[in-house]
Amino acid sequence: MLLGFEAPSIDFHALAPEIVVTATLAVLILVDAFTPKQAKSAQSSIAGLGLLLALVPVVTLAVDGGTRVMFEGAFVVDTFSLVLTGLFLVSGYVVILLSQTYIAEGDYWEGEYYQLLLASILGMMVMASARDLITVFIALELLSIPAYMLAAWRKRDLRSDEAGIKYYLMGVFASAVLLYGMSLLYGLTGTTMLSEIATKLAGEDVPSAAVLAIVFIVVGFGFKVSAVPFHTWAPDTYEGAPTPVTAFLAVASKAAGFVALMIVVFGAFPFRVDIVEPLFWALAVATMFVGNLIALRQTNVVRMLAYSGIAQAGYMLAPLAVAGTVGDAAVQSILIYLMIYATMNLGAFAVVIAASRKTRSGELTSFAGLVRYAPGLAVAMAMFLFSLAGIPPLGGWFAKFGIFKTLVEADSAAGYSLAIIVGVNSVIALFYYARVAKTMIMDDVPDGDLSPVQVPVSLRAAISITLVLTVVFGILPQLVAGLTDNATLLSAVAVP
Amino acid sequence: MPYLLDKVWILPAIMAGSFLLILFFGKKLLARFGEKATASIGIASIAVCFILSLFIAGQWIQRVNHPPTGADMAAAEEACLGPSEVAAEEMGVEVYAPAEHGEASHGAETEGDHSTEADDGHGTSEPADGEATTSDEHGAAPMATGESAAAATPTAAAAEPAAEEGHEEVIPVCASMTWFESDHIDFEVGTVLDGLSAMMLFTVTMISLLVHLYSLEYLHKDVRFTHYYAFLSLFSASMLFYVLSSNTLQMLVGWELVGVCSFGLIGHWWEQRANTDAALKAFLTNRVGDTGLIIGVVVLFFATGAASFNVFFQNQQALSGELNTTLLLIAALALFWGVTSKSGQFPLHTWLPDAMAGPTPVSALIHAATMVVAGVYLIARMYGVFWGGLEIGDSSIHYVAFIGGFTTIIGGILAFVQQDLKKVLAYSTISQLGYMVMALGVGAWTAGVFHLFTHAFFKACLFLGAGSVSHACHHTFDMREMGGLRKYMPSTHKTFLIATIALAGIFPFAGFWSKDEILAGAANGQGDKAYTLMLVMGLITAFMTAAYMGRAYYKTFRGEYRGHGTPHESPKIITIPLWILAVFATVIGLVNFPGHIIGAVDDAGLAHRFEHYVQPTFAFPTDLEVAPFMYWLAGLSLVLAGFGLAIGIGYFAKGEPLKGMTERNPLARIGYVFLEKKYYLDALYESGIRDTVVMPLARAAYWFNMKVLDGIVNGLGVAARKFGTVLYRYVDQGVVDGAVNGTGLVSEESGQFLRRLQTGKVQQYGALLFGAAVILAAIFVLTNAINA
Amino acid sequence: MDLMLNQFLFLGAILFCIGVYGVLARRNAVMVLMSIELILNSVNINLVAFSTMWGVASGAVFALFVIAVAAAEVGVGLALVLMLYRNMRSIDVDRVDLMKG
Amino acid sequence: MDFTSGQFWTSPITYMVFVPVVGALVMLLVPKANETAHKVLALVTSLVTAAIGISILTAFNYDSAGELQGVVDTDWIPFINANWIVGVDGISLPMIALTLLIVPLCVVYSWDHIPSPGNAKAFLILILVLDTGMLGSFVAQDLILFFVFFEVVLLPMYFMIGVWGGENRQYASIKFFLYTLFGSALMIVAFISLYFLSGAETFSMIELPGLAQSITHGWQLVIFGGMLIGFGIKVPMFPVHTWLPDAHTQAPTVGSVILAAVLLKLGTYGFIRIAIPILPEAARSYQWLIGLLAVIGIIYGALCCLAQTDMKRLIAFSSVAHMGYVMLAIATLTTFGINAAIFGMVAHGLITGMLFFVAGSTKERYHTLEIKRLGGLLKQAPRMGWILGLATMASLGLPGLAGFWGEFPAILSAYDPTNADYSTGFFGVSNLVLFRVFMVVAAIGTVFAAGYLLFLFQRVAFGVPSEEFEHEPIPDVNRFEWIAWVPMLVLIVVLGVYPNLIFSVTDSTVAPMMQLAAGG
Repeated sequence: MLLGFEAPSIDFHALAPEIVVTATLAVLILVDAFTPKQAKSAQSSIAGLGLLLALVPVVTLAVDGGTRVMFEGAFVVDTFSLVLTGLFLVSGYVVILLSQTYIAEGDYWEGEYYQLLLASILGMMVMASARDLITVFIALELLSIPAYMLAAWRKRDLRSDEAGIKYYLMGVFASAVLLYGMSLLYGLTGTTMLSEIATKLAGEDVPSAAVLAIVFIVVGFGFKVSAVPFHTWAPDTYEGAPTPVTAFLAVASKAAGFVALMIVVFGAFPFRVDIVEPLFWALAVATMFVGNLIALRQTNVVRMLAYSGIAQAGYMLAPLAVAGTVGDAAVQSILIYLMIYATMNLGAFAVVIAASRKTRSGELTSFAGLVRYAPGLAVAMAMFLFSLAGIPPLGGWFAKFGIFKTLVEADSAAGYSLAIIVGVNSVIALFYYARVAKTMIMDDVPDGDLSPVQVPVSLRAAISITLVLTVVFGILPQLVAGLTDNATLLSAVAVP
Repeated sequence: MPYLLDKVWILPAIMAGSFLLILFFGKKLLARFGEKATASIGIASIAVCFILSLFIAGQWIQRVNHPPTGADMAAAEEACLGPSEVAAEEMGVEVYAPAEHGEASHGAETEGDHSTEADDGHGTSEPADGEATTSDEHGAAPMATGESAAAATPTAAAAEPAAEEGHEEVIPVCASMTWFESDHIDFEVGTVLDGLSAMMLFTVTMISLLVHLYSLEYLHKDVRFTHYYAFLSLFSASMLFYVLSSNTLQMLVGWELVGVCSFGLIGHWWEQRANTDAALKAFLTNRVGDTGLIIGVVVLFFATGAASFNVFFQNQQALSGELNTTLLLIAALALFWGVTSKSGQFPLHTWLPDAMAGPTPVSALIHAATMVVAGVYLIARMYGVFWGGLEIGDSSIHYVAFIGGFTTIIGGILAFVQQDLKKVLAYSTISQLGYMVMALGVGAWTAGVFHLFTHAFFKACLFLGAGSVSHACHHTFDMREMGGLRKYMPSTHKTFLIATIALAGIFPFAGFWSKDEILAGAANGQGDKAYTLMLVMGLITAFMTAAYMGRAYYKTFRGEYRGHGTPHESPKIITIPLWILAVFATVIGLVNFPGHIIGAVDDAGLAHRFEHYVQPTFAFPTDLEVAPFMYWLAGLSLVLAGFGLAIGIGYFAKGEPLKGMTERNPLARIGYVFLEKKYYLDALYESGIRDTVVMPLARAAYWFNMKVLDGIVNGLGVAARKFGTVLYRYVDQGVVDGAVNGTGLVSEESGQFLRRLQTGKVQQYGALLFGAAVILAAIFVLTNAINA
Repeated sequence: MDLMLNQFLFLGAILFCIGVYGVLARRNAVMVLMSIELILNSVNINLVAFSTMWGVASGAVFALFVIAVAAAEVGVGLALVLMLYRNMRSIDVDRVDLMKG
Repeated sequence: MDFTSGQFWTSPITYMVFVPVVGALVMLLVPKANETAHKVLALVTSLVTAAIGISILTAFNYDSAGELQGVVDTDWIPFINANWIVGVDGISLPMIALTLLIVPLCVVYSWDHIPSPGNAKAFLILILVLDTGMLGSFVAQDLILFFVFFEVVLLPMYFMIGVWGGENRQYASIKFFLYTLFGSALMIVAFISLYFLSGAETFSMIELPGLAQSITHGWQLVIFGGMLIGFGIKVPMFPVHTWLPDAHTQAPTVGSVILAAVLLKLGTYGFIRIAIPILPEAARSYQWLIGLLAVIGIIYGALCCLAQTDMKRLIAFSSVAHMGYVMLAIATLTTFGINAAIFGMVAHGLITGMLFFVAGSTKERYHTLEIKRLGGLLKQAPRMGWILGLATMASLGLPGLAGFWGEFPAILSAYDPTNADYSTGFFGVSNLVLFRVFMVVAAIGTVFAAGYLLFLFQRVAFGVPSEEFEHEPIPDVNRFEWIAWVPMLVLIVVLGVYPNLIFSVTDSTVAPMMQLAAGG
């Protein structure tokens, strides 16, 4: 085996999205090399176009249906991965829309920015299909390393530096812990294929080292999804990073983290729910409470959104705590949540970016009375926030509903207790979401300056897309839910 | 079939129409054509009602004389008992079906009766002395024919002895329609026309008509003339609705509606706080009583087992003896609690004197003649329930009779210490209402209702007279600013005097007859038990009534004028109603002329007409005894009344030439004789009774009334408000709300605490991450090891 | 052989602990980066040891990937430290606490 | 919604529910400055909605009011088996009619009463969105559909209170929001539990009553408990009522009216429509507790009313007491009681709505609602004074006006609850004894009601105006107020005189439903 080389059969259709994005990346680098510094505006367009183009094979693959397995099962294209690939591509596109003016006006490095963004998205796409420890690790690093740089993008701003440094240090430290866990896992099972690991870990007893490995791996990805107590980097990074990057980290990067969690939990530990479930129960509860409670005290909108994102991650962790009982239903509910969460959270960041063009600050007080001079922005923001709070008929309700449904479906103490805790936290969360809406709509403008906000077209487009989707998802949740109908991670696992 | 009796709903409808007309067009009419135009709507309506009620009364008399038989009777009975059986069957409740069984037995019974009645001519009731024989004679036939039916069905048994007493069972005329349905039970709204309601129709419409006319002058140029007439119409409509009610729910509706009219009219001059306070007090006190009524109605609804509010059905069931007696007692007492407030019984009477804050014609109509007797009417209407619940027929004292008697005394005593003429009359009304309640309590149904009837006329006359006086004396009712009005207001004086004598119960005025029947009823009691205590109370009151009325009369009309300005007689529009009422106060007592006195009249069918036409025969206690006329009692009460009147007048005449007082008035002369003969009693009364017994007692009672009872009522109000404040401030805003706000606070604070974890130092973040990982790993490794 | 494996694993664990200590305790950013390298190398030792134990190449391949990625990571890390130094004239990570709470 | 379903597009219910939103969308396109256009558009929209609604009500077959009529059942979220099931029966009909009536009246009233800080466009759009939410809740026959519509009303009301409310509006609005959201969270968990535990994986309110009986008693209790709190907050029941006084007091007039008239009914409607038919067994176990909380609410609300110095706050607390009667009636679990409860809901909606209208207009004229500063309303604006009088009388349950038919039958039904011999958790006292005590307490509650309402009327309407307002010109009821109020006043009287208008409709639905619930 070691000597004879057998070329792996490559399904180019299955790899088409990744190939398109890689090609776009190459084009970007080429174009960047040959355009003067003042004419980088084509970069964003090319990047955006590339992402949209990558959606085409995603759609054709989805229409085609079926599961495509490559590299001896290390890379799988199925409903699960397609839904997520689509999500990453669309989120990436919206992030590009958000970034366009921000980056162009900020005199930053436009060319490199989009290249790194695309690289990170590529990492995420790979993550969605990875079913093997090495692939997962590579995908993780591919999506993380560009993100460290993006976080520190405003390199003359100390806050941005701080954001980058903290993110980086915590990120690599967590990766290291994760890797250590992976190495133990490998040592115990002798394979990097998740499905094989799963089989090996099945059975009555499991060595302590395996427990350690499982915990370390969960911790490593827990960092990525900013689960408490591995969340500490998130508020600081979110606040300091350029807002479009923050949006990207809060949505796409977090989604990637969840993808990784789901892949390892369902792919590698489906028979070790005795460890995984209580672990996630504890993480989910801590994440919800800490995120929400600290968010209550925030005065900076971006920082508040960061903590809100932590809390939202807590909701998404909850189904994993009943993964053993409900199986793929947990995957589906998390996928639904991720899609709706991406929509509304990107929308919220878009409004913050738009409004900050005038206020030049993320402080809540500076948004007071927004409705007087930018009613559209204020109403849109209110809708995003209340969607995040889970108020029907805005999309967020169905996301939360899916969580509730999964938890109740488990019909276990863990499930019901989490359902109640999610309910309580929804109420706490409403408090700060509503406070932002209140400040923007019910308070007076601080300096009485009623001049309107100039919202560039790209931002308008981003807000419109996310707003429409938020409302439509709320009224017709089937549009989202239907996508996940066949999403499964368990079918690949052979019951020993 | 009588063409008007089943369409009596027209009466309240007319008045309701009148109310709406005045409400919507009154102001405009007044502006364009003057007050008379507005008032004429109300006057015309009530006049039509009055005429109709005369016709109705006539038709009822005819019906009693020629009652329907056979199928007609069965149909009428079915109409009156309502749809309860159907509902009962559906509900699965076991009830005896009165209609079916009743029909069979009635059929037999009426035939038998009819033949006997034919001999008697008009089928009149035998007076008391013939009772024994008639019942014997009549008893045999139905017992023979309908024994099995009677034995099987209590209803039939209940209906039976009615015939025994010589009364043919005359089924009231009932009409109804569905009001609403719930749980597939039809709740009906309907009218009942029998002697009782016909009598009430007559009384209400007549006094209302007179008050309408009287008010034309009394309320002349009043700021709220339209409002006043609108309320009068609404009140008349409600009162008529109430007396025609065929079920207790409907009665509850009418009961509250008259209450709200009373509220509106007491508060007629609502600029003054005192008036609105009085209005509120009236309404709230009545509401307290209403809880009893509500509970009573509810309990009865279920206690009778067939989910029906129908009064006849409930009476019938109550009399059947098959109901749970405890429930029945609770129902009766609860209903009586309602009566207590509405009809000013102790201890809920305190609102009535305050209610005098309203315009005087209103006091006459509502707070003397009609609304306040609604409670008495309720007892009379639901007599089966009270009879069965309180076991009136087999008792010598019970709550209702006692409260009636007690009220009559405390009301009477309080009347002595009033300086306000209307308040004297108000306390007198309380006292008289107590009389009526007592009468019904001792089983003297006819006597009580008859007193209600006569009282309406002379008390209305007194109130309207007082109004006339105040009209003359610059709108004061303070007797200290009156005196000597006899000279200035001859008509008012005469009518007031007649009414006073009638109220005092002097032969042959109306009050004498009705009062006497009550006393006789108490003396006779039911079965072999007499209501002795009630008799004593009644006699005391007879004396007191005369005395305080004498006092009031004297202070108002005799002596020297003590007010300012020159009083003048009121115009005809005021005096004519007074005279009409005075005439009635004089003669109306004769409608229940006891056959005893002149045996010859009896056969002509003139004796006991009131009893004959008014006392029900359907769903009514059959073993109710009607007391015979007692000469000794009549004499005694007459002596007491005369004595009282003489003392009342004589005491205040002290220092004046006694002749002057007794000049023109024959009745006063009798009092004068009494006074002259036992003049030493005056001193005794003054120093011995009045100052040492009556006045302290009265003061004490008044103090008790104002401080304790009123205090309790007011105090309860204040306490409720205080408690509400405390509850609101500390519990609602403090604890209940605080818990919520507290939770919020805790959240915020814990958020604040958790924020400290976020130090900003990346290595501490790392430590947290790794520390947590190690701890988690340790926990799971250990549990895993333990499990393994 | 088993004995040998344990020794490798022990070495890996010790390196890991030293690395963690360095990451958490050193104030100098460059030292922190180096500590992270220590951890990654402990992982590599583990992987290679296990790979040998199981007799499959995947562990070694994994280690190669880790080495490559570690290089990239350090590259980015040094760039960030350099940037920090430019703005703050210091590479003391403890002073990077502008944002907190 | 399955858009390809012909059923969906041809059903008038679809149009009734969505026309207000379409109207609101059209209004979004009209510039803010053109206020008249907005008012006309809003009025037309609400009237068109009402017209469609009336066509539904007239097409309704009253002879078989017990059946669900005009049913549409198409896919909505197949993923969770939630369907677009709508229909109208005797229980929802009065509620729909009430909504259809109140909304246009509120729009008319808003014609010259747009509260500070103005912006007719936003205000009216919110009213229309509320309209959709309310109507949708009343036609929904699927738990999830109901839930979504139930929540749709939340945001507009939040903003209505928060933007156009009184001084303390922000506290009140967030409190309203938090409470309701908490209730919804429990409610949705309960719904999902039903979905799974019934074993049928359906949210259909039509099917669940038959299916949920297989759930174990313990779980039934838990699920019902969730709904109890969820719906109880909305009712509001003691002790989760504290959001209501604040919300009512601070809300703009129209907000208060809609809140009192329709929104509170969503809670009681939930009990009648969902909690009791689906889980009758659990309902019987909770019966005594609901009854107990209801009578506590009656007395407690009344006592709190007595402590009030603000007119609007007093009326707000009176809602707690009045809804106590409704809950008491529901707690009896008899056909009688449920009928009474529905009547009580409608009556309370009309009467308290009316009271809030008058309070709003009073505030507009006097710029205060401090009871001790008011007085002599009858002198300065006699018509308004008498309208207040009528409304207070109706509110205190005067027979002949609508309020009585909510109150008295409730008391009546409490005498004879179902499951009379059940030994309750209240010291093992039997239901029968307990409810008879409740009945007496409720009857005593009517005294308190009279007490505070008459106190209010006396201080506000009677007497002479205080010095500060003596020379102020206080205009009487104006044109728009007349148009808005007359229909409500007429209905208060008409329903009071002829209650069968509602009872006949509800009875035929409630009776079989309760029979089914009793029969298991």
